[in-house]
Amino acid sequence: QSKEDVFDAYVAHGGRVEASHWMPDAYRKTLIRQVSQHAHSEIVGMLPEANWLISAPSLERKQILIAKVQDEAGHGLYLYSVAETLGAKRKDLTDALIDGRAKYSSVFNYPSLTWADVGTIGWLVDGAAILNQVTLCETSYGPYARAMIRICREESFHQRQGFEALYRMFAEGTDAQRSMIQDSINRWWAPSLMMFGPPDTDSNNSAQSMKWGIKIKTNDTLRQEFVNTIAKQSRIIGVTIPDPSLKWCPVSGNYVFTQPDWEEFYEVIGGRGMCNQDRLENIRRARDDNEWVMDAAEKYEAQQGNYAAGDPNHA
Amino acid sequence: QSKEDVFDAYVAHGGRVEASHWMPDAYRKTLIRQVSQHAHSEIVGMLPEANWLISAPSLERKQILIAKVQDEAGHGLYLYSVAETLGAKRKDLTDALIDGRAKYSSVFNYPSLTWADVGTIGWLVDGAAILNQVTLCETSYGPYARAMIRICREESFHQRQGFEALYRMFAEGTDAQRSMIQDSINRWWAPSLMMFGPPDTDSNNSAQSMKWGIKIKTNDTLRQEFVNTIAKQSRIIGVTIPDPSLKWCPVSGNYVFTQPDWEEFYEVIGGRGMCNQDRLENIRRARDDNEWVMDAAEKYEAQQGNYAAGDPNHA
Amino acid sequence: MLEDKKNQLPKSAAFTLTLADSCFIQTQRLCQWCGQAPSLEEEMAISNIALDTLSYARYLYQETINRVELPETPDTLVFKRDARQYRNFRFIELPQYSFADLVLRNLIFSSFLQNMFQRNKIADEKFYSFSEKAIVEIQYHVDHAHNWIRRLSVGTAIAKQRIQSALDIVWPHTRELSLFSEEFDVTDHLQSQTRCSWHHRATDLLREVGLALPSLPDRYRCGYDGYHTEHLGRLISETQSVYREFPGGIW
Amino acid sequence: MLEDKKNQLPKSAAFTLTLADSCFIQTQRLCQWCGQAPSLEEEMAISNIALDTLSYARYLYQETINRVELPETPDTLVFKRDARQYRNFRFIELPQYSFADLVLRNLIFSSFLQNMFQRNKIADEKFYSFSEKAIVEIQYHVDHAHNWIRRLSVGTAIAKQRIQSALDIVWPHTRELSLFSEEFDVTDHLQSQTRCSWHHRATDLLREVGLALPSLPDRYRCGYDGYHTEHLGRLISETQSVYREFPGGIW
Repeated sequence: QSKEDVFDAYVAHGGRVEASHWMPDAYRKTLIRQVSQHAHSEIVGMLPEANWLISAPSLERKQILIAKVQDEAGHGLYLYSVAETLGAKRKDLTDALIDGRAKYSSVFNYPSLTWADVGTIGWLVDGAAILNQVTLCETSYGPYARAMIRICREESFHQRQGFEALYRMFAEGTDAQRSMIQDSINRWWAPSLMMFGPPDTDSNNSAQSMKWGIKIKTNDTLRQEFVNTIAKQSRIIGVTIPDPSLKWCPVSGNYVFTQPDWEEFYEVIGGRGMCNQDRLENIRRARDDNEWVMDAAEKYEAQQGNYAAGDPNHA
Repeated sequence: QSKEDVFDAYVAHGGRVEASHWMPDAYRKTLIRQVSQHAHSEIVGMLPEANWLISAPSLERKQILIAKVQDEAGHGLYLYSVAETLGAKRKDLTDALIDGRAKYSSVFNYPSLTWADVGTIGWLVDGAAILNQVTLCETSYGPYARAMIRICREESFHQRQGFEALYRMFAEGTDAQRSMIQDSINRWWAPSLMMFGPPDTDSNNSAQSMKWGIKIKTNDTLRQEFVNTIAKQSRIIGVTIPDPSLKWCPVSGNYVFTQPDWEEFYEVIGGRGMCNQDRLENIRRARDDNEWVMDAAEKYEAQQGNYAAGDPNHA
Repeated sequence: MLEDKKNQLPKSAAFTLTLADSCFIQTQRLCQWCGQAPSLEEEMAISNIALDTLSYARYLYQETINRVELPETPDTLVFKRDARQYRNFRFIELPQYSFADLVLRNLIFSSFLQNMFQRNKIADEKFYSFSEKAIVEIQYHVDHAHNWIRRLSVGTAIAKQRIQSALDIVWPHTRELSLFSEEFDVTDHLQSQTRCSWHHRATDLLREVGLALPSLPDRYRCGYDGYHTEHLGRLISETQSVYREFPGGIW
Repeated sequence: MLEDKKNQLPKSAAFTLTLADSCFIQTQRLCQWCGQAPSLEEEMAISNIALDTLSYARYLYQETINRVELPETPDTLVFKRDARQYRNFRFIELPQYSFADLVLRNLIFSSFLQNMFQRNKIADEKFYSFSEKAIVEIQYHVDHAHNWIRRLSVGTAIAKQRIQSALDIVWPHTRELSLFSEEFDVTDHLQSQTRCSWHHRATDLLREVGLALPSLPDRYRCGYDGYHTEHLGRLISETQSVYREFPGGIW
């Protein structure tokens, strides 16, 4: 019995892998890729929301939004540290992101064009993220699973806040606000469906990842759960899901729905979406403009003799 | 009879001095200082107006404002070239401005805080400038006098536009617009009075400058003309000049008015006004951010073999 | 109000509205250079171009209104529509972080616009005298861009690198211009004069000065269909701030 | 509406309104760093501080309203006043071009604010429990600024030069804080504890790390008297853009 076989059997029986354990290279690499993509998504995901921090139309909404974006920075930080337990370096991961070598959730390459988008991102985008993340609380790699538990708790909170913001505006607001919300749902529906990845028939890596317990449910399964949940919630808010074919099928117990435009998905994933350039430009600019700051911090810590390798923030 | 005496007599009899003529060093220095201050004022004076280009509330007003600011850049350019006929270098003059060694009109160290300020600057600030400049059309240095003739024509146009903008808003606009205008006049009145410089009793250099025909009327004479004109025009618009003591004196044929706070004037001239830092920071930033552009232009011209000394724009 | 989808507008009005909005947004981006240009000569050149594009915007808004016979004015189209209703090309709304951005946007937009007016001059009698004048003016904008792109690409290594980076960002967006030409059937009118099409002239220049042209995307969501970036909203809210603060104001 | 001159407000309300507006504008300036900070750790630190200053703003707006008994809410004070009616300290509204600006503004504002709350804790019963909590929180803001000023001043020559330039710009504005303390009679309450006044602590630090303190102006037009820069107008118009676009909106 090879080490690999022992490992596979351990994982198959629900065993938790820890950083100190031996693990197959492919497992490590797959995890680093998945965890860092997840971390990048948190970081890039801050940007469409940050766009509305200054003009949030009430003090309470401003507070909620600052706290939410802060949580996302926290999730990013937490997830990068999970990747670090696997031997990755945060700087390398960030460089790969900026150079366009790393991926992140396609949904953040769509722009947030109105205030309603803040609510919609909470409701639909965080809603989709949670479905995926909840399953990952059971994932085989211990540090990742524990991160997911904490992150899910906060994400659920964000989703409820998004739902509540839309509900309130739609129920008590003006016609102009209702139009703004419907327009927002129209734009974010398809990108949200795409968040679960391509149809199972086109999804690579899935089989091995599921075997390793890095992935728990298939893309299509999760997507269907999402549609079922959102279709019901949309009626509570009062908005229309922009899919004329959407209807309840009592036989399957699911909502039937139209697939999003997968060609567009591959364009966005390939770096040619509406905001890909903008997002990376933003992160590159933040890194370059502040290089002198991080440099000074590093030199200072070195002078103080308490400099550990790596990021000055860790010192 | 010394060269100086001949020169003084020539000027005293209304003779025009040209760039090729001999002139006393002090005359040359005084002129360079005055002309470059005037040029700097045009350049810095663009900034409070540029602040409203993006949010000008009608397309026509936007067009008028772009054209006005463009005229000011043109005046600056023209005046720098007058200073160049006297042997000054534009780059040195600009460096002196950025380093805080050179002066410019104190009035541009006040902020333009509302759209009404665009009208008020045209009416009061350009109005004050013209009174000074009209006399300079007769100044002894030929290139300066000729520049002034052209500049005055454009400035009068700007002043009429400012007056017309305020008049129209005040007559046909809303109460909120009228409040905005009155607030604007309240803020710009004293700074406009200061534009003519300190009271004659405190004004240095004046006697020599008048003898040389570089200066034609005294500060107080011009200021009184300004008050007389504006007091009348203010009644046409319907605004109140913020000076409770302002009243017509039939004996002197002048309006009696309160002197502005001269201590404040000296603070502003000394670099400690509300916007001094901001204005110079803006100009410094424009220079530094575009250094690579001017550098490339210069190198390109040199490679093409058609590079003359100095500014690549001249090549 | 023109708040409806572009495809509810007659095609000829959708055509002029996209050009009008693009000219207007270009004016706004150029205005942001005021007091920030590399030299006084450039201050004047940039505001010259801005005055021209503003005048085209005013003319084209009026044309749009005439074609749909709505009780609008150019001002209400600018100040009362929200960002979602603007129809400008998307690359026009992107911030101009450096002078390299400015000259490249200017190159692309001006030479494209010149072609559009050439087409209109042929296709539409009403446009004739406007187009004739504008085509001549725009040649100055194109020359200005050409001169600077040459200087920056050849002048220094750092300038070349900056203009290449700026090109990498803006060039893929030119896909929108060919889609627009197809959709509005402009290509035919220019086929006889292909060699002077904006695209040929621009690529000739860019190659000649040694810049690498990035590839174009296959699919592109168009600004003229209402797909904008987050930058447009901020620009429009600044554009309308005074207007909105004084309801019923007379300017 | 609180649109009247500050001196028509009761003194105690003018005091809280200036602090409230300053906390609010500081929040806005901090929010502009979101996605632009030097590291993820700083993203979190800056939004922490922003959340605190926002909560002080909300409390202090409510206090202002209680003191004048007007039918306002913190939201109407923020979203319905124009920039001319804001009463914040002027240095708070200046743009933060670099991280050096951020840490210096934070040093000055946080340590000053801590002193104000210390004074209030003593002088005003109603403030006691709010102040006690805020004083502890603000210590974190002050420490954050101290740590960074030390790192930047000692770390590299270029960082030292940048922080010195930033100090040259902001320091003269601290004149406003002493004028405010005099006008609102705050100095007395702190005299017994002079050594821990914000000014002493800040100057001690700045001198210790080798920065040169620029001189203060004799006269100063104060933000709390309504003298603002052109920067505030732009910030307020962005602040209010959504609110103004949807009259009668429910958020």
